[in-house]
Order: sequence, then structure tokens, then C-alpha cells
Amino acid sequence: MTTKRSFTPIFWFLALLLVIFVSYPIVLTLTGSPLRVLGDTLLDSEVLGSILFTFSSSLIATVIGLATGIPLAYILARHDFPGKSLIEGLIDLPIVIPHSAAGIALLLALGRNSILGRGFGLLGIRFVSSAPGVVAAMLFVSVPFLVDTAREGFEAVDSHLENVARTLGSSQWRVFWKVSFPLARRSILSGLILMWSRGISEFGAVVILTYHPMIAPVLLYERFQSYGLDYALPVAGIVILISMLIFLVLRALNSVREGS
Amino acid sequence: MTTKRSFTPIFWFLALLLVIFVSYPIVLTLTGSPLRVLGDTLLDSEVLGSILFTFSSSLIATVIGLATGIPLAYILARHDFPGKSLIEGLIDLPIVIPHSAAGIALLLALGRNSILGRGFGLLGIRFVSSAPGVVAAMLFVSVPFLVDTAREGFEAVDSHLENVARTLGSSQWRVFWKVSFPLARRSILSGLILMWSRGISEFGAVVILTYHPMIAPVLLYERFQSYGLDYALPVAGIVILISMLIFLVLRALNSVREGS
Amino acid sequence: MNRSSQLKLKDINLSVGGFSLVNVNLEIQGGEYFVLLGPTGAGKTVLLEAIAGIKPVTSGTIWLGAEDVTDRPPEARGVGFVYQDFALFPHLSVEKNISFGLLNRSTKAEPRQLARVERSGRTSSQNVRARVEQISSLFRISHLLDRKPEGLSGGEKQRVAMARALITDPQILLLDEPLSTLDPEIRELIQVELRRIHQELGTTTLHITHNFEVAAALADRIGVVMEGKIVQVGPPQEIFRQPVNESLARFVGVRNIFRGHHTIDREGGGHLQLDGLRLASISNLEGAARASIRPEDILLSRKSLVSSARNNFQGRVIQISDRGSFCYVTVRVTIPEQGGRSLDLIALVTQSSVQELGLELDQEIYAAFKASALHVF
Amino acid sequence: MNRSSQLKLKDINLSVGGFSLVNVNLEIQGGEYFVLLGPTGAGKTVLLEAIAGIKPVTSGTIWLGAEDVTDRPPEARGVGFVYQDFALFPHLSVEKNISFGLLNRSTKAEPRQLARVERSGRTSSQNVRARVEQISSLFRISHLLDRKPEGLSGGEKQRVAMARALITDPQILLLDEPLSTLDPEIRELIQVELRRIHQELGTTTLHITHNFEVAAALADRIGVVMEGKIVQVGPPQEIFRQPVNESLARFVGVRNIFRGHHTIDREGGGHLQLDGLRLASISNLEGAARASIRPEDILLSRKSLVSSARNNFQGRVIQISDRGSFCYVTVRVTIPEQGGRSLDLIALVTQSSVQELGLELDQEIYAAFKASALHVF
Repeated sequence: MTTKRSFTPIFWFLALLLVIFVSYPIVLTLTGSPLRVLGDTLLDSEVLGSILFTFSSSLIATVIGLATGIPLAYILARHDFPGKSLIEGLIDLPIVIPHSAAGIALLLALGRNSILGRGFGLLGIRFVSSAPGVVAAMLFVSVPFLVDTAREGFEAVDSHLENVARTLGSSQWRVFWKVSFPLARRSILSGLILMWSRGISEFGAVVILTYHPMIAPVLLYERFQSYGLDYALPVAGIVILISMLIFLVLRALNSVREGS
Repeated sequence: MTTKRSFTPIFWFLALLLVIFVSYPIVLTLTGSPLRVLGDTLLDSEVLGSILFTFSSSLIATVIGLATGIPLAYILARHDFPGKSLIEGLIDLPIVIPHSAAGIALLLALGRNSILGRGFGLLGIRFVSSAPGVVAAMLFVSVPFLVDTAREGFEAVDSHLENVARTLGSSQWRVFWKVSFPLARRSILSGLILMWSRGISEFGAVVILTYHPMIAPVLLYERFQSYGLDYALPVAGIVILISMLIFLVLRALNSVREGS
Repeated sequence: MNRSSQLKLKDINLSVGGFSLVNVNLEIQGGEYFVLLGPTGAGKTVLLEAIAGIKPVTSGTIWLGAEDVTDRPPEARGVGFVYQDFALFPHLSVEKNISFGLLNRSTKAEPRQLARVERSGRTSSQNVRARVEQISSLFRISHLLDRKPEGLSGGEKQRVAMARALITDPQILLLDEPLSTLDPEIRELIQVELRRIHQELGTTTLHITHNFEVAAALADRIGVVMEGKIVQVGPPQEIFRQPVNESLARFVGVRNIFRGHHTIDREGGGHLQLDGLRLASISNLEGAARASIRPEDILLSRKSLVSSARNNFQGRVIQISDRGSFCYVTVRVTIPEQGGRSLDLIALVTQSSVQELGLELDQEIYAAFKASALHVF
Repeated sequence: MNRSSQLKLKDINLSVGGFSLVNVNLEIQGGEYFVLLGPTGAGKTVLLEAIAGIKPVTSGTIWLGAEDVTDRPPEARGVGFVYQDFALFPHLSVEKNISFGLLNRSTKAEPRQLARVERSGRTSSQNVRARVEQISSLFRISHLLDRKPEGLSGGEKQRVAMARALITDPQILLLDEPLSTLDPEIRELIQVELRRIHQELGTTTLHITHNFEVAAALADRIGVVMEGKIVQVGPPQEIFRQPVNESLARFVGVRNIFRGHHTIDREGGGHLQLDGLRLASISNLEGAARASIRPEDILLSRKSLVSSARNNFQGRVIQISDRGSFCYVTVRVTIPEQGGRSLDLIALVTQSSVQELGLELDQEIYAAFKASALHVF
């Protein structure tokens, strides 16, 4: 703790090391394939199909997350009840459980021979090697991000506003739709963006539950396993580029809307 | 938006659906194997070795994250500079990039034939199929969680405290160690816990960079691929149990310390 | 105007967080401006929220008009609420804020209000607009209707919050320290305005504050809350001149508080015996007593006054505390018979008087006050 | 005591966020208690932070004592800083807070301080303890040393923050509205204490506030900041009685402000012509002028007074604004020659006077003030 070594340069040096460590592989992958190859890869119907499948599955998971995660977030933000911290702990577990173990757990809960699996099977829905399995896996690993972010958003809404709205004759529903939701909207949108992105990024849980039909991260793994790095690289470039663009664009849009 | 359907029960119903969806597979996996089998599995030297390897690798990644991520978080919390939002976007990318693509990117950046790979090779460090590769992959995917959480912690420290400490004769280093760090400590600890847990959970990036030596999530995948669900189940139970316990215990410790 | 209702609280008990209110009984007349005065943290806000239906009461009954509203949700009570922070909806324009209570009503909730609007032909947007314009001109905020709350000044926010609360024509208006975050100059203007609006609309009003001056300026009657209990209810002058206990006396700004023994002489005159000093009073108490004199009731002069003031003492100036326009002057009255014992009297005088009297430390001075200024309790 | 240094600001320009200060020049004498007075948001805090080295100046020079400290980091300036929020280290005990400046010093940073401590035999823990005890007893907070800041009252926090700032024996003490978050009763006590401590230690002090009463009670000299500029510097009475412009006059609480034409008659007497009214003054200005009278300088009486007051007008009471202990009484003076034109005078009187005079609305009354009370500018 001597004053000789100056503070700001050392902090900047360490911080930049990290920034370089994170950005260098990404830049390398994006620039690793010639543009022509990237273009060809994007037009490869298997690649394009898997990307669209990935994005739409994650979108469905996010919609389900919206319908159930927003109520949970609102309840956690506004109410105290016994067992609250248990639920708080439970809902964050998918972040910390190894993804392959999450896949096993989902297979156990939703597999062909499980109670739920048979029940849904009667409705014609099966979770193994099918789109619903992809959605379930994505929902499981990504919904904690939505709940945590939306909850912070609701907590930031002054409860006085809700109280006043009620004295002005509004029911709890109206208060939620006219006051709480609009004011937490930016946090909810951030949470939805994060959830969607996190769903797209999932590999371990999906690969166990649903190898086929292939989502893009699985296709990428398959190509890497079968043909090696050179064949996987353009797919990785495309996948990173698209998920990155969507994430950054959505985030920028969200903060612009906040500003205006 | 009719007042007929009451607000609180509907919100609770939707929220509980989500809580059940998340907790049911976990409970099922934990209770899916007889205790004796769980015990035997834990004593299986391959399983135990992979678990210890996973935890220690993630711990090393977390230490590296501490040394570089804390300075970055502090700089992002306290300074405005051109390009700040670029760095903010970059550092969050690992959250949204598909994990298998992250593995490919790291293989490209740190592989045997890459510039960095050769450089480190001269020092006797290689990243492919080796412990350093596991650490690098874990660091890459988990460090954003530390940076984001620590940053919020630093932002919550009133800058007046730092200013006063400086007028009292303390250099920036002393102010950081005596004021900023102790006051953001709880957030930093939360971030470290989250980073460590997230490192332990990683599968996709590690499986591409380093299949062997096997971390627990990879071992689990291997057993599932080779012997099927029944053989993978006890491993999944053990892995989930341990990571869950560690996460919940650390989180509880952290909030107890806050309380006291 | 015709909706101003009586509020009756019976045996209300409340406990939220660290605060609790014990056995509150209170009756506020229709059209009355009632101020609940008490130190910060005395549980006043919680009481307002209970009346509004936001916080539940532990026990007791709340009547609004002729109806028992204890178990009704807030949207079915017909109260107007203005928080200290005004709680304007930040995402809505001033106009939308004000019209919120007309547009965002749940059908079941407001029989009176709906009836009222429908009489004039449904809640059409023209009707709403007309009503908003009417109340905005009453509050002189018509020019702000298109603005968002964020850019408004404290006084403007206060007016918008009042207009929003009053547009639904509530049975009672609940004000939670609505002046405390305003600058003093604005506060005075708003006070005048509150009085004007109350005279115009006549809505029963329950205003809580910790500021005695605000209470004195606005209230028909004041209720004082201390430690979760209502300790005194009465018109401002009564609270001000005859506080029921010492902590209340301190709270409303009395500075001279003494403990002594009060006796009645044969002619019926009251006297407070105070360490050998004898103060004339008009009280008829007997025994141990406390007494207070408001600092502005003490007159200072260089010569002993022949006047109606029954208490007249010679002393020495020991402190002059400059308060800008005024000074607090502390006069030490020494009692020779008691061997150097002394009594400090604090008088409030204007700067001009200080100059006129040429007041300075250690100077001999006479302090006088009427027997009626000595409040014995 | 021996470290009290002069502060000199030359052509300081600053701009942080929305605030900016333009060409500030200021000289504060060693040992002086200087109060910088200005409305909230006038950039006063930014100026203090610039003097402390926390915020950089855009241009200009800062001298502390004989040294140009403009480019020094905060730890090498030797200033004590007390923020409005006191900024006590929440993770440290009161004792550790106070001793922070002795223990957490960077070697290069404090030649003076180190020398001082080493003279008495190094910064040993006993020495530190002794120093903490000494300053704690000065501030009467010895009983708080083992507590954490969280449980302290506002006044206690204020004392701890002051002790922490003064223990390092700074060249200058910078106070950023240290009384504004305190309750009025405590504020008065702390004011007395600040005066006592300043007399005892004699540390040069720069105190910023928006509260004129605080400034009047504490300052040797006052500087007034408005819109990023220092508009007037002088002793309190001068600022109070002779504000240099109208917005300053309003700010320091003058209520009667007029615009008129000032003339000097043959005998040298000044007169302010005001819509046909003629007010005697002692000014020697000529031409268009503004004038102010402090409300407490206006005397009210039921009969015309034969007195030294040169200005004496008959009017009618049109408003009585109750302020608790005092009332503002507005008297409308009608000027017959001007066909109904009128002048409103606001007088400040005690409640007792209101009762004595039996003041009520519409009553005929005389208002008088001395020529010297009319401040022409």
C-alpha cells in the first residue's frame, strides 16, 4: 500500500487485461472466416434453420417466462410471506446448477416415462427430441434472469404511486396495468432481452434433452465433433454475430426508449 | 381488465406454476437415487476427482476474475470516458453467446496453433485438453456476473465518503482499501459467489476446449452418453446437491454477515 | 361540496413496522379543516393510510359519513390522498395525472362518483376534459396540463397532486405533510391557497404535519399526537396557549418552562412559588405544578414599567441569540433571599427593539409579563 | 491554531454538471469564519469541492496560506471537509472515524501533520488515542466513541464529522450546509457550539448555507452567491440591511420592496417618490431607485405616533397571516391624490401586539418607520 505505484494506471491495466481476454476470442472468431464463407454458411439451409429454430424456441420460452415470471417478480417485490427466501433461493438455482445436470433433471421430470411426460404425451406433446423440450430447457435455465431483473424494476416503483392510484378508484388490476407495469417496463424489457439471449446461448441442458431437432449451438458442436474446427468456425462466427447484434440492438433500443 | 377476476390469487397461481416448474426437476433428481447409491457415487474416485477438479478450476477462475474484474467494475462505477458503453457491452457478451460458440472462440484464440497458444506454450502452459483450458473457459463465461454485481456495489458507495477520506490525507489506494472495498464487500462477495457457481455450471465451452481431464458436468454427460440416464442420475444428484448447497450456504453466510 | 363527510375513528389500534397507534378516537366534522400535529415518527402517516384503506387496522372502526368503511378496499372509500412526496405518476402528463381518478375507476368501486358523472351524461372525454379544466383553473395550473411531472417545481407538484385528489370529489381529503418539502416562500403562498380552496370546496380535510406554524395557519381544530396517542384536541389558540403537558409545551415552541408549587391566596389570586420567586397567575390549581411563558409574551424595558403586567422582575442579560429578524434574549433574575439562586427568562424581541433598548450582555434590564401569560398546568 | 491559513481564490471558473461558477475571486483571512450564502443549486458545493481538490477547476488559482495548491491532490492540501450528509464511514466506529485522518495518511501527503505528530514522539497508538480523546471532549462526544455512526442522531453525527475533520488540524475547514438536515432545536445548540469551537481553535472556516439565519448567527463575513457569481461580500448586518440588488433583498427576507424615484431636497434630505407617496430616507442616491423596508422595522399603532419615525402613514389592515408566534400584517395605504392608488406595507408583529392592538381585518391603523429603515438601492 505504498503511494509510489499510482492507482489509476494499475486499475486501468488490470481492467484492460480482462476486457482484452473477453473480446479477443470474439473478434478472432468473427474475423476468422472470409466474408464469402460466412455468407455461404448463412445460406446453408441447415444452419439457417437451426438458427431460426433456436431464436423462436427461446422466444417462446421468454413468452412463457413473461406470463409466469412477472407475477412472481411482482409478488417477491411487494409482499413478505413465510417461505419467501426459500422461493428466492429456488428460483435462482438454475443459474448455478451445471447445465448438463439440468438436462438430466429435465429429462427425469419430462421424459417419456415420467408422470408429466405421460400426461403431456396424452396431449400429443413430448419433450424428448422435440421442440417443446428445447423450450423447456431454455425456460428452465433462463427464467431466473427475468425474475431477478423484473423484481428490481418493481421494487424501484414507489408504492405510494400504487396507493394513490387505489384511492383514486382503481382496482389492483388497473393499478398494475396503468402504474406498476408501465413504470417497471424498462427493467422488464431488460429482463426479457437477457432471458431471450440466455436461452439462445444454452447448450448443455438442450443437448441432453433434445439433440435432434438441432438448435444452432448443438449444430455447431456436431460440426466441430464431426469435421473439426475449420468447419465449425464459420458457424460459430454467424451464431456469435447474430446473437451479439440482437443483444446489443435490443439493449440500445431499450436505453434509448428510456431516454426519450 | 374486469374486476371480477381477483388480482392476488391469479398472480399467485401463475407464480407458483413457475416455482413448481423450476423446483420439481431438481427435487426429482435429488430424490431419484437411493441414498446408498448416492454415497457410492460420491466415493467413486472418478466422480469425486472430477468434482474437486471442477470446483478448484472455478475457484482459480474466480481469483483471476477478482484481480481483474474488480478494477474494471470500479472504473465503470466511478468514471465516465469515451467508449465506456462499448466496454460495458463487450464485458456482458459472454452471457449471451452460445456456450459451444464460446468454446470454439476460445479454442481459436488459445489453441495450439494460435499466437497466444504458442506464446503460453513456451511457458509450458497449454489450454487444450488441460486444466488451464478449463479455467479459461470458466473465466470467460462467468466473469460478467462478477463485474456487473461488483459494479452495482461500488455505485452504492457514496462518493462523499471517498472524497472525505482523501481530504483526511489518504491516497487513492488507501481510500480504495479502507473505504470503497469494505463498503462494497457484500456485493463483491455476492459477485464472487455467483461467478464461482456459474463457473461450476459451465458445460458447453469446456467440453469443446477440454474434454479431458473431465470436469463433473462433462463426466455426467459422458456417463449419460455411454450408459444412459440411470447411470448418469446419481452423478447428477450429487453434482446438483453440492453446487446447490455451496451456493445457498455462501449466500446465507453473506447475508448474515450483512445483518450483523 | 355536498359530499363533505364526517369522519369518525373509534378505538383504532394500528401497528406497522416500528410504529403503533393506541386506541385512537377522533371525530372530524363535515367540512372541517382538521390538522393532526405531532413529531416526525409519531405514526401519523400510518393513521392516514389506515383511513384510506391502504394499511389495515388491528382493531377499531372507521366511519366515513354514515357508513362503516373499515373493511372496504381503498378504491371504494372515496378519499383523496396527497403524499408528502406528491406521488405524481411520472409516466403521465399533468392532465392524465389529474384525470386519472375519472378514467381509471373500477365500475363497482364508486357508486357516488359514477352517479355524479352520469347525471351529466356519461364519462365522455369532453366531460372529463371540462372537469380537468375546471379544477386546473381553480388551482391555477391550466398552463401545465401538457407537461410531465418531472420538470415541475415543488409548489406546482403540490397543486397537481391536490387537483388530482379533489377531482373525484372525495368525501374526505387526506394530506400527508404536503408542505414540508416546499421552500418557505412557496409554502406561505400554498398555505393561503389551501385556505382559499378549502373555503371554496368545503371538503372535509385531515392534514398531518409536524410544523406548528403550518397547523396554526390552517386548522379549524388541531389534534396533537405524541407517542402513538392523541393527547390534546382543540382550536389552535388553545393548543398554543394551554398545552396539556410539558413535552407538548416544548413541542409547540414554549421555551420558558418551570416546575414549582402553585397556591391560591385569600383573594383568590394564583401564585406560582418558584425557588423563592413568586409569579402571579390566573390559574386556580393547587399543589405541585408546571408553568410556561411564551418568549414573545415577555416584555423587556430599561425602566420598571408601571403597567398592567403583574409580574415584573429585574435581571441581567446573559445571552443574546441572533435569529436574523429576531433575537432570543436570556435574562437571569437573581433571587437575593435564596442566596444566589436564579431564574432564566427567555424573551423574544425584534432586532429593532434590541437596538432601541441598546441591549448588550450583562446589562441590567426589566422583564415583565401578564399573569394571564403564565400558563400553569 | 497556528495553522489557520488564509484562502485566496483568483479568477476561478468551474463547470460540473449543470452548475458553473464564473470568475470567482475571494479572499478569506486566517482565522476568519466566512459564510457563503446562496440559494440551493447556486454551485456552492462545487466550489467547496474545488477548494478541497476533489473537483478540478477549469481555470484560476487557489492559494492556501502562502502556497498555490491548485494542482495538488486532496490528500496534500490540508483541508477539513464536512458534508451536508456528514459522510461518516458507516463501517467504522466513531473512534475509528475520528482517528481516520491520523492513521490513514499517505506518507508524502502531510509534511506539516507528520512533523506535528512526530514532535510528540511518532504516531503511536497512545498518541492517537490521546488526540481522539482530546477532540472528543471538546465536542462532548466522548461517550459515543464505541458506537457505529448508524445509531447516532443528526446532531451527534454532525459533531463526529466536525471532530474527524478538525483532528488533523487543517489549514481551513470547509463546511457544506452542516446544519441543514438538523432539527431546529438541535441546530441552535450546534450553532452555539460551532461558535465556541471556532473561538477555541481559531481554524479558518468556510461555511456554505442557503439559510440566512444560520449565516447571520455565525459569520464574521458573508459572501452571497447568485447564479454562479459572488454578488456581495460583507459583514452580516451590511448584507442584511443593504442588499445590493432586488433578488438578494428577496432572498434575505425583505418583504417590502418598492420601485420609485429618489430625490434629494435642498436640505439634503432624501425622498423616495412612490406613486405619489413620499418616503423619507437617508440615502443620497438620485434617479430611479428601488427600496426595501424589513417588516420588523414597521411599527403599528392605533393612533398616529409623535415619534422619531419620519414616515408615518394611515392605512387599513387587509391581511393578517398567522405564523405561530408572529403575524405578518399587511397594511394598505391609500393615496387620495392618486385616485385610489395604494401601497401595501407588510409589518411583522408578535401575537401579543396583535392582541394588544386588537388587530383585525379592515381596521384603520397607523404604520410608521424611520427614514434609516428605508434601504434605497
